[in-house]
Amino acid sequence: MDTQQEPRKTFVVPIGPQHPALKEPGHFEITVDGEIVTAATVRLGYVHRGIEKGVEQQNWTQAMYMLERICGICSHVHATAYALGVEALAGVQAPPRAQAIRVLVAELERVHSHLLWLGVAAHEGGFDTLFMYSWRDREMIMDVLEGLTGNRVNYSCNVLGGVKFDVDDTHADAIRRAIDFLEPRTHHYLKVVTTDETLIGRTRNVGTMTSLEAETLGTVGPTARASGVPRDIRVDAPYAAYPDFPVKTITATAGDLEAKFVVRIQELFESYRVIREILDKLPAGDLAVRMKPRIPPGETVSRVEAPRGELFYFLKSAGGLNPDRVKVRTPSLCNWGSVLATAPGHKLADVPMLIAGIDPCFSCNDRLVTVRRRSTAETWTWAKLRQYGIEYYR
Amino acid sequence: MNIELPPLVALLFFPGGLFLLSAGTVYEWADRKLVARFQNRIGPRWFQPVADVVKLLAKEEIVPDGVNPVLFHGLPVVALVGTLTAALYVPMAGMAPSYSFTGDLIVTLYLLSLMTLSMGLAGANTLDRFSLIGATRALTQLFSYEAPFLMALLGPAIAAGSWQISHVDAYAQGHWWMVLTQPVGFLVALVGLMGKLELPPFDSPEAETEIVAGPMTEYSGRGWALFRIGRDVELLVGLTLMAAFYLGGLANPIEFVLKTGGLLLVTAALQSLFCRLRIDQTVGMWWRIGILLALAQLFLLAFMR
Amino acid sequence: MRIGAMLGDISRSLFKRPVTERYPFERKATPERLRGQLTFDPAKCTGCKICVRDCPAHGIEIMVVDKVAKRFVMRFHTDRCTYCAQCVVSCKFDALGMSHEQWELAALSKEAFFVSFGREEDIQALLTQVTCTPGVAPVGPVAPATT
Amino acid sequence: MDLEQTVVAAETLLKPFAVGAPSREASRLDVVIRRADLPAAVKALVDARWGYLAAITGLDHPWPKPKPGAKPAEPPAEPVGPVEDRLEALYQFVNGALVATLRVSVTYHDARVPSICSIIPSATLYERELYEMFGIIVEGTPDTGRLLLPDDWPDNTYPLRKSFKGLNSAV
Repeated sequence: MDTQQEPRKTFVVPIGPQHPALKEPGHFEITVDGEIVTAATVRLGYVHRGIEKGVEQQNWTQAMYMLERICGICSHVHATAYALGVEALAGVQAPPRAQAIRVLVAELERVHSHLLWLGVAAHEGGFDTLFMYSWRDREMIMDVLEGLTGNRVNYSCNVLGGVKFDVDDTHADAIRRAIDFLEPRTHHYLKVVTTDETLIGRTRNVGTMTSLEAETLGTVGPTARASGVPRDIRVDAPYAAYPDFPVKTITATAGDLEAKFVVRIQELFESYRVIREILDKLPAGDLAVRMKPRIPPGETVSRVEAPRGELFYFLKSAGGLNPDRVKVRTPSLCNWGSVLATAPGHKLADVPMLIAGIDPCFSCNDRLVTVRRRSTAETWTWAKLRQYGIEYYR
Repeated sequence: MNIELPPLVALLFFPGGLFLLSAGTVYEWADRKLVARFQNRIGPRWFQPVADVVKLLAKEEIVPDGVNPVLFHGLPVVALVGTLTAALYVPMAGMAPSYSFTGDLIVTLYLLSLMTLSMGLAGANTLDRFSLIGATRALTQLFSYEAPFLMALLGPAIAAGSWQISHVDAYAQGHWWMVLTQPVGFLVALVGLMGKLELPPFDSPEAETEIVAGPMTEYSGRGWALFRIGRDVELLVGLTLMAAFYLGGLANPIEFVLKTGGLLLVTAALQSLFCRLRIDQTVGMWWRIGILLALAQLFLLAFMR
Repeated sequence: MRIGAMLGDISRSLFKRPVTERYPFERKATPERLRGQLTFDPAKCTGCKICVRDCPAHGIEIMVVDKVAKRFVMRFHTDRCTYCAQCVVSCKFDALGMSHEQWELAALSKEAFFVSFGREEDIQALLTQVTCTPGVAPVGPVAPATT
Repeated sequence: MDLEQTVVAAETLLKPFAVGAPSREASRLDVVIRRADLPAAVKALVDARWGYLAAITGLDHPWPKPKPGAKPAEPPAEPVGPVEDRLEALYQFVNGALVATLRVSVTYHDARVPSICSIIPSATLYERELYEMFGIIVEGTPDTGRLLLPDDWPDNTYPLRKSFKGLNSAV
């Protein structure tokens, strides 16, 4: 209606903070001309919880659990990045078995995260059947992780200096069974996303990013790799047990949404291979070394490859019981630029898929200070709330 | 089968009013259940659609600012009345239509379009951006599938030599199933029906991941409930029409249940097989493929006669 | 390029049992390592309070009834706990554990989230002590909070 | 390119701007630079296609509380290097296994750094975060709207500074 009266006025479609396309709150303003997107902006911070400030008030052990809760999907990589950083500051090395178990859980987590993404991306395109099937199969990994670690999401597998639990034969068998089931399924999904006519209609040549663009926009992880930029911390700067269990970088050249599907699904095969290799060649030894509660002063950078890309931790210790500064730069933050840059020119219908294409994690972006406003902090009783409703509509 | 019913009974109970509403919800449940089973889920229990409607009817209806209240309240009623009226001219439940006259096929098709038209207007009536985009898409889609759908249904009518639904039904009962003699028309009509009902993959007018609920975004409570029932009844009427024309007519209730059920199974499978089409893809598909197929079929029939 | 690449999946599913779990009508067996309700063995506790220090959620309190006789009561806040099991790892005396049987911890009232562990008489002792001291929160479900 | 070559490449590129000798750890290279040199140093890295900007980290080095009885020390005049009573911005570039950090120090009363968005457009998100959390004004960044903090967040309140102890006390 606005457009009829004032044809020059822009028509902005707000996506978020609450929107069915977003499983977490974020806010996009998509300016459209009919169905064509002409501009896009982003506003973050709706799930800002003050974690970076919060950990400054926690001791080194407690901080790890707070950081683990930055993200519900890639929780383990956060704890691993932090634990590796703190161990580097303290000059301690976790035993090889612990490092292998960290990598094992990280790869299982990558499998669960990529299958989750496959479902979400399919759902954004309105392909609910693929969504249901990939999530059904993802349940296998969730069960395995639950049996192995005790929790389905925040595994809390790390302690400072090692890991909490061992992988014994029953767990190894359970993991192998799950992988054996998932491998043919993954081949099937790869076939679906590369052959299904309707899905290809929504993904091929959509959101294409050349490798030069991907490099200048500073993208990381599968988003960069789909454009042929081989950025993978597991290969570039192997950490934990990755020097012993090397992975191959998967890249594609097309740079469109289909390439992102293909890269992520092919990474699953690489993960399956690494998981099997670790189970076969798990080094013997202790699970953890003891750490002192005080960490010597210093600064360190800890980088880990999360399912979404490079996770960057900067840790600073002042020699006390608490961290002095923890800076977390999550992969999603790097990749936003690519969505905003590629969206103009596409149809509005493509936008949810473009957003989903980078596998965004809003909670990861948003960290930092609880807002307590005394004036509004008031508990309403049910009766009062009801009365308010009656008054309001009178 | 042919039973004479007093007009009031026909209107309020069978095959009108009460029967349509309850049968419509049953068909909605069957559709949801089948899609769920195709996706390896359990799906809703049998009373879920009824429970949804009851809940919606009991809810407060919020009238947003900036709408024309008469249109806002009136359009759901128009949509529902349109579909309910359409049901009177089709062989509902295998019975002869309650009312029948020459050319009632055209009237029925227009009454069925009233639903989409009301939804488009309802969306355009609000100031909501999602509704506006949804309304544009709904009407765009209406103009694209309507012509091929109409032509596809004309095929059996031409074969029967009558534009009266009861005559076509009677002709279909006495001849080969027209799904075999006119397979192209059947395909176009089936896909057209899915487009009419905005079922996946033609659900871009209400694509939830882009525009929330499309034209229905601002509706809550009664209005939304009426639109939902209207859509259920439209599903029922559409399936009945398809079964009567293409699946050898509807002679009795058992045939009705089996044939419409079979059609529902096919539409449910099609719903779960595809990725949602963008509106430009939908329109492109209809004008490039759908209408050509329907036209070819029509010309072939005209020559054969 | 083909249309309907998932036809095989959906036609097989029609004749298969749905995978949806019918919780709460059917419960799957929980894995042994599942982290549920915290358990406490008062006989092993030495009152070092390392668990309290390391708990990221401030979910544990250790109350000393009698330090010499090693009588301790642990108060556990089910709602604050993040189920990370750091306390179990931190405890050098195996006094803490996590149950894999008690995991359905949702409740309709806050009182249920406040559990005291320890010898019966110690909890009672703490109770009488607490009721004598105004302004101190009472102890768990044995004495529901009044606020 | 192996690690040593990367280090040498980075050192050569950053040499003209470095204040003092760069400090080196296993996979890190820290170069202290002057504020005015920042765009030039970043441009040198970008033109040579040396890695990518991984993060901009803010640091707050408050002046330590004087011991009771002792006289508070005078802060040094030249704002260079990771000294106390300073805000510091760390521009972290990553190439393979190496993290090269450009360290820029600013004082509290003159907390501003030049924007590098004309060289790396995607840096705007990091720069806005730096401003919101530490109050380091980034001169010339294209968008200064709120990115992470709520719209009703009070002005001149920077949550990651050490002096921030919660909203009620800070206002």
